[in-house]
Amino acid sequence: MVTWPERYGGRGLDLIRWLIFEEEYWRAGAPLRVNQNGVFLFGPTLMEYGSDEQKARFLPRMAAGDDIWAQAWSEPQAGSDLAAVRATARRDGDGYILSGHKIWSSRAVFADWAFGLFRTDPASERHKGLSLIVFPLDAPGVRVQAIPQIDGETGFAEIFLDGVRVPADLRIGGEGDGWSICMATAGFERGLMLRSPARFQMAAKRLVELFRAHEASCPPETKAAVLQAVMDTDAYALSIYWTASRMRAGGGIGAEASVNKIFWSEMDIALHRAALSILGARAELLREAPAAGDVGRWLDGYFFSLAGPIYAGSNEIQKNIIAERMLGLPRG
Amino acid sequence: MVTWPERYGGRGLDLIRWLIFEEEYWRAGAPLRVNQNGVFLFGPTLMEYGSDEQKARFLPRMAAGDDIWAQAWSEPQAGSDLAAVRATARRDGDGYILSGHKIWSSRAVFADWAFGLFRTDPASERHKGLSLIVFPLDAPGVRVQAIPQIDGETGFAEIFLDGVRVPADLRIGGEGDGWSICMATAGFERGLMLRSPARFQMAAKRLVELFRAHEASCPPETKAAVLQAVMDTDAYALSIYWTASRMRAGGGIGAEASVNKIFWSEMDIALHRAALSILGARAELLREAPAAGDVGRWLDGYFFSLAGPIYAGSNEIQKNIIAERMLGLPRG
Amino acid sequence: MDFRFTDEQTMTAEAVRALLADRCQPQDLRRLMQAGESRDDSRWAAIVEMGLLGALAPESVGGLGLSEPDFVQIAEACGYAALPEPLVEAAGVATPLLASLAERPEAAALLEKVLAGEAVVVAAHPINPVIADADLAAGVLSARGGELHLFTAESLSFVRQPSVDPFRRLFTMEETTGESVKLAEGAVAARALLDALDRGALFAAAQLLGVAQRAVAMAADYARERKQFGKPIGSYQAIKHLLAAAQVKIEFTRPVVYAAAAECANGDAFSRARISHAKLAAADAADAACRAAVQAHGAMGYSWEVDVHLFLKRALALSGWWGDAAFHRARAATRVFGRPLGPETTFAADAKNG
Amino acid sequence: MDFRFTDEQTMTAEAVRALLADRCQPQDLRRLMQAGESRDDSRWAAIVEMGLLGALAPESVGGLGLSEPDFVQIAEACGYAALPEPLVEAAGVATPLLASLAERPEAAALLEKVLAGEAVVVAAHPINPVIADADLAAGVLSARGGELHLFTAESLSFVRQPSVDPFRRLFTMEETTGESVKLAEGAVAARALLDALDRGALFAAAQLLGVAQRAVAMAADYARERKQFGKPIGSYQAIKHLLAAAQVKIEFTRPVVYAAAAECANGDAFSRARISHAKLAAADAADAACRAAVQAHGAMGYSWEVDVHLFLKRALALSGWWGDAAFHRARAATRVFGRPLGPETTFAADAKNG
Repeated sequence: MVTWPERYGGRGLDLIRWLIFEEEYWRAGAPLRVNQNGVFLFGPTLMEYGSDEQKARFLPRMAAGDDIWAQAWSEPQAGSDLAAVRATARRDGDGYILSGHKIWSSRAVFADWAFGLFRTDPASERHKGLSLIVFPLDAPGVRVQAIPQIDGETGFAEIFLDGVRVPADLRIGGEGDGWSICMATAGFERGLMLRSPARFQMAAKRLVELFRAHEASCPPETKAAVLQAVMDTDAYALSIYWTASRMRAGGGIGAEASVNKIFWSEMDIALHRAALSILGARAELLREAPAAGDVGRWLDGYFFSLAGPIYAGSNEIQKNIIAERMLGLPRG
Repeated sequence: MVTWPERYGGRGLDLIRWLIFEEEYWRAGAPLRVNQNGVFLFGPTLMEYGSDEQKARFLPRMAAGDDIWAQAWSEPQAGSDLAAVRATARRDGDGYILSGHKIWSSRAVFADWAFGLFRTDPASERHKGLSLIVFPLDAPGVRVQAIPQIDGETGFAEIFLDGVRVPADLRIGGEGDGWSICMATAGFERGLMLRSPARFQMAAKRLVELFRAHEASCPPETKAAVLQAVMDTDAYALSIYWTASRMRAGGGIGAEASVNKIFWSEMDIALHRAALSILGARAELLREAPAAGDVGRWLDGYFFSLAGPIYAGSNEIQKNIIAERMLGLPRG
Repeated sequence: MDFRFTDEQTMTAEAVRALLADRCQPQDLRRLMQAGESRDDSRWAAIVEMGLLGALAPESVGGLGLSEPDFVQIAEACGYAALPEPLVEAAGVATPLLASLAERPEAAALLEKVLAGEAVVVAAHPINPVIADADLAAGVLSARGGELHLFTAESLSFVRQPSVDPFRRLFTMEETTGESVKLAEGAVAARALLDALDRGALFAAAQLLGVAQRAVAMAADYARERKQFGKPIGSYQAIKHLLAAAQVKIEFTRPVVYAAAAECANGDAFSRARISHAKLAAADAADAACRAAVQAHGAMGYSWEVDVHLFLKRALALSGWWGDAAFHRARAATRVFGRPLGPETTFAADAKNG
Repeated sequence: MDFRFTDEQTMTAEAVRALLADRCQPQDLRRLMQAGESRDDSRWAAIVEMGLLGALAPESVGGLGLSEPDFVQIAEACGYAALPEPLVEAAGVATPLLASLAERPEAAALLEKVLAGEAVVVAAHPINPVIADADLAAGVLSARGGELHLFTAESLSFVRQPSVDPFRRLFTMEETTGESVKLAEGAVAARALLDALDRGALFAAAQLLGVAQRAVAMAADYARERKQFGKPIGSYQAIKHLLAAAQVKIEFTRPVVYAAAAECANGDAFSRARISHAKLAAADAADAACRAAVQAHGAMGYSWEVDVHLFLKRALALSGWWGDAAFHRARAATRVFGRPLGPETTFAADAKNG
C-alpha cells in the first residue's frame, strides 16, 4: 500500500504519489481490489487507533494481501442509522462473547477477518457504549451467507454471530470508543480513497471510444452527455489532487468527504447512463448474448453505480452532513 | 367567466369549453387578467361557501371586472406555514375589527377588495379559530404598500390593517371555518385554473420561432431542450383535458392539484431557460437596449417563472402533499 | 376531446388486472426464476382463455374489432405486474399485423389458429435488434428487403440472446432459406411495418407507465414500514420528495399515453409524434420511478431479496424496445419543427393521413 | 501537481477580500442603486490605489509581472462581493492585452497611464456583443478585420445597452472613423485575441464561483433564521438538500477554476478546454446556487428587499460573458473528442503550444 509506512509493508509515499500509482493501476486495466476494505478503510483506522501490537500483527499481512478484511457494521435495523446497532460483545473474563446479525458486509464471502461494531455496554443507547472489535471469519459461531445482488453477482454478505468468543486484545481503541472511531473510518471511506479518480477517467475514456464507434447513430444530445461525463471525471480528479495537496500541507478532510461521495456517485450513474443511451436497444443484452457486440460491462457497471448513492452512508445522509457541517444549518 | 352560472354573469359552460375559450384567449395574444384572483380563486370559493346574498352582491361585479379582488392570506411569519396567521378579527357588535399585517398579496395595488384569513378566536392556535373575511381596500385603516420585485415590476403588496371595521356579513362561511375554506381555495389555485395550458403552448410556439431564427448558432443540445419544452406543454394540456374530462363526469380534484403545480412551475422555468440559452450572450440585455434585437420578454418571463415554485404553496409543500395524500407516506 | 374510458374498456382492463393480481405477483415471478423458467404455462393458458389475443383484429376476420384505447389499460396492467408472457406483443402488435395482411390463405390459416388460442405469431421488426418470444411462435412476420414475409417457425432456427430481464426471451434468427410466404410489398408493407411500430411503441409506453407506478407503490410501501433514526423513512422529506417527483412524472405521462392510444389509428405525423412522446415520457417516468425505488429501499434495493430489481430491469428493457430514445426524439422533432404549433394543434391530425 | 496557493497569493487575495468586505456589501450596492448610480468612485479609487491594475502586465513594461493563478482568487472575491467596478475586466483582461502589444508608442503611452492608475483601457472583443465600461475608458482595444486597433475613447461614440444587472455598464460602438492605431495583425492579433478570451473566460468563471458561494451563504443565513411550522426552515431536509446540492457543484468547480488558472499560460488545446470547462462548471454552479437561494428565501427571494437578486442577475450576465455555454461546450469538445484521454492526461499540454 503506497501511502503506508514502510514498516507496515507500505512504501511511505504521499497522497500525490498514491494518485499517480492509482493512475498506472487503472491504466493497466487492473481490477477492483479484494483487499480494498482493509487497505483503504481499516488500515488507516488501525494506524490511528490500534496498539503497536495490533499494528504489527495485522498491517503487514493486510498490505501483503495475506489477510483479506471485511466490514461488519450495518445491521438489518441499522443501515444509514448506524447508532441503532444491536449486536453485542459481552465481557467474559479476558475476552468478549460476540452475538448478533451483521449485514451488507462487503467481501465477507472471501475474507479472513472482519472489523465490526458491537455494543459492549448492554445498558447503553445510540452512540454510546459501542466498541470496535475485529474477529476471524472462521471462528466457531460465525456463519457467513452471501446476499445475491441486483446484478446477479455476490459481493455482500450477512454475518450471523452466535456466541463467538474472541480475546479482549482484538478490541481496537478503548471500550465505548467504537462510534468515534467508526466515524473517522467513514471519513476515509467516503473521502479520498474509496474511489480513485483514475478509475473514472478510464471509464470515461472507454465511454468516448464507445461513442466514437456509434457516433453516426447517436443523437447530438448524447454527445453532450458524453462530454459532460468526461469533464466531470476530470473535475473529480482535479478535486482529489486539490484535496491531496492540502492534506500534504497538513490539512484534514472533513465534510469534503461527503461532497466527494455525492459527486462521484452521481457522476458514475450519469456516465453509465450515457453509455446505455449509446447502446440504445442493445443495452438490455447480457455480455454473453451472441448479438451483444460491444455492450461490454456497461450494464453491470450501471447496476453497480446505482449502489453508489446508497452505500458508505446514503447520499441523503451526506447532504445532511454538508448542510449541517459546511453550511451551518440546524439539525432536523 | 366561462364556467360560472349565467345568473352570476358567467356563461354556464363546462370545463372543456373553458379550455377552448382559453385557447382562443391566448392565441389572440391577450394579457394576464387583472381579475384572475377573483374569477379563478375567490369566485369558486364564494359559490361554494358564500350566502346567496354574498353571491349576488359580489359575483356579477367580479365577472364583469367591475371589482378587482386581491388575496390577503400570507403574513411575514406565515408563508408556507399558513396556519401561523396572526392577523385578528375581533368581534365588535354586528361587525369585526380587523388588525394585522398581510404580505404577498397579489394585485392588491390595483384591487378594490381583498379576501383575507383572520384569527376570530384570540385564544385559538394553528388551524383552529380562523375565519375568511373580505374587506374593501379603501376602508379606513387599510394601507397598501407595493413590494418591488426581482424583475423590477410591482404585482405584490403588503396590506397593513389597523382597526379596520367591517360588518359581520363580510365573513364567508361560519366563524372558525376559515382554514378548511382556504384549503379548498388553494386547491383551485394550484389546480386546474391558475395556469391554462394554452398560455404555455403559446410560449412554446414562440420558443420554437426563436429557435428557428437562431438555429444556425445553436448547439444541438438546445434543440433537445426546445423539443422537451414543447412536449411538456403538450403533456400539460393533455393532462388538464384529462382532469377536466373526469371532473365533467363528477370527479373531484385532490392532490392532482399539487401535481399540476409542480409540473407547470418546473416546465415554465425550463422553457424560459431554453430561450435564454438560445439568446446566449444577449440574454442579459433588457428589452429596451438598442442591441436587444429579439430578446423580447424572455428575461422577464424567466424571472417570473422563478416565482412559480414558490407561490400558491411552495413546491416543497406540494411534494409533501403528494407523498402524504397520494402515496400514503406518514407525516413528518 | 373527452378522454374518459368507456365502462366496457374499464371492465375489460379490470378483469385483466384481477387475473394478474391473482396470478402474477412478485412471489410468482420468483417461483419461476427459482425453477429456472421464464414463463408460466398455466397463467398463459388462462390469459389466452380470456380471448384477448384477437382484441385488435377486425371482426371481419374473427377478431374482437377493438382499437388501441381498448387495449392501452391492459398493457399498463401487464407492466404493473411485470408479466412475463407475451400478451402485449402478441395481442397488441403481431396479431393485428397478421390480421391486416390476412388476404393470403397461409396468413388467414395462421390467424384462425391464433384467434382460436392455438398458436402465437410474433413480429421480427427491423426497429428491434432481436425477436421476442420466437420460441413460442408458430409463425414469424419478418421484413425482407422491403417485403413482408410470413415464416413458419419450424423452418427457422433461432439463437437465444439473454436479456438482463430474466423474463424476456429474446432471439435472433439465423440467416436461413426457411419456407416463407410473401404477404405484402412496397407501400403496403411499409405502412404495415409503420403501424406495427406505432402499436409496439404505444404499448411499450403503456407497460412502462405501469412499471413506473408499481415501482413507486413498492417504494411507498417500504418507506411506510422501514424505520431509521426512530421514524419511518417515509416521514423524511428526502424520501417524500424523491417519490413525489417520480409520481409527478407518472401523472404527466398517463394522459399522453392515453391520448396516443386514442390517436394511434390516424397514422399521421401528429399521431406518430404523440406515440413517440408517450414512449419518451414513459421511459423517463419508469427510469425515475425505479431509481427512486432502489434509493428508497437503501441497501435492500440492491439485493435480489426485494422485488424492485424486477421492475428496474423491465423498465430498462422496454426503454429500448420498439425504438430507443434517439429514434423517438427524432420522430417527435419531425412534428415539433415541421408542423404548426399552438393550443389549437393539441388534437391536430394531418388532413390527409400518411 | 501541487495545487496550493503560495502565501503571497493568499495574502493579496486576502487584502482584496478585506477591502470588499469593508466597502462592497449589499447595503453599499443598494445605496448606489438608490442614487441611480452604478459605480462608487471612491471605492474604485481605493482599488486602483492597491496597484492591482498592472497585476498581469510584465515587469519589463512596469507591471507586477504576476500570472493568472495570482489573480484568480481576486476575481473570485469580486464575484463574491458582486463588485460593480471593473477590476477584473481591466486588470485581468484589457491591461495584459494592451501590455502584450506595447511596442507601439501610442500603446506604451496609454499603458504607462494605466499602470499609474490614471487611465483605464477596455477590450471590445468579438466574442462579446457589447463592450463593458467603455464610459470609463481612455482607450478601446478593438478587432477590425483581423487587425487589432487601439482607439482613443474621445474619437468614438457609444450607445448604452442596459443590462438586467444594474451594475453592468454596457455599450455598443457606433461605426466611426475614429482615430486609431493598428497594434497587431495576422497571427499576432489572432493570438492576442485568443489569449484575451482565455483570460476573460477564466476570470468570469472565477467571479461566477464567488457569486455561487455568496448565494449559498446568504441562503444558509436566511434558513437558519426564518421559521415555518415552528422550526427554522434550514432544519428541513428539502432546504438542506437543495443547498447541499449547490455546494457540491461549487466544491467541484473550484479545483477546475484553479487548475485552469494554472494552465492558462500554456495557450494550447488542453488549457483552452480546461478554461471552457471552468466557465461551464462555474456558470452551472452559480445558476444552481442562485436559484436555490431564491427558492430557500421563499417569497422573499422574489422581492427587491433581499439581496439574492443582485447575485442572480450577476450570474446570468456573466454566464454569457466571454463566451456562452454553446461556445465553451464546443471548445471543450475539441479536446475531449480530439486529444488523448485517460488519467495520464489530467495535466496534459500540447508538446508545442498553439
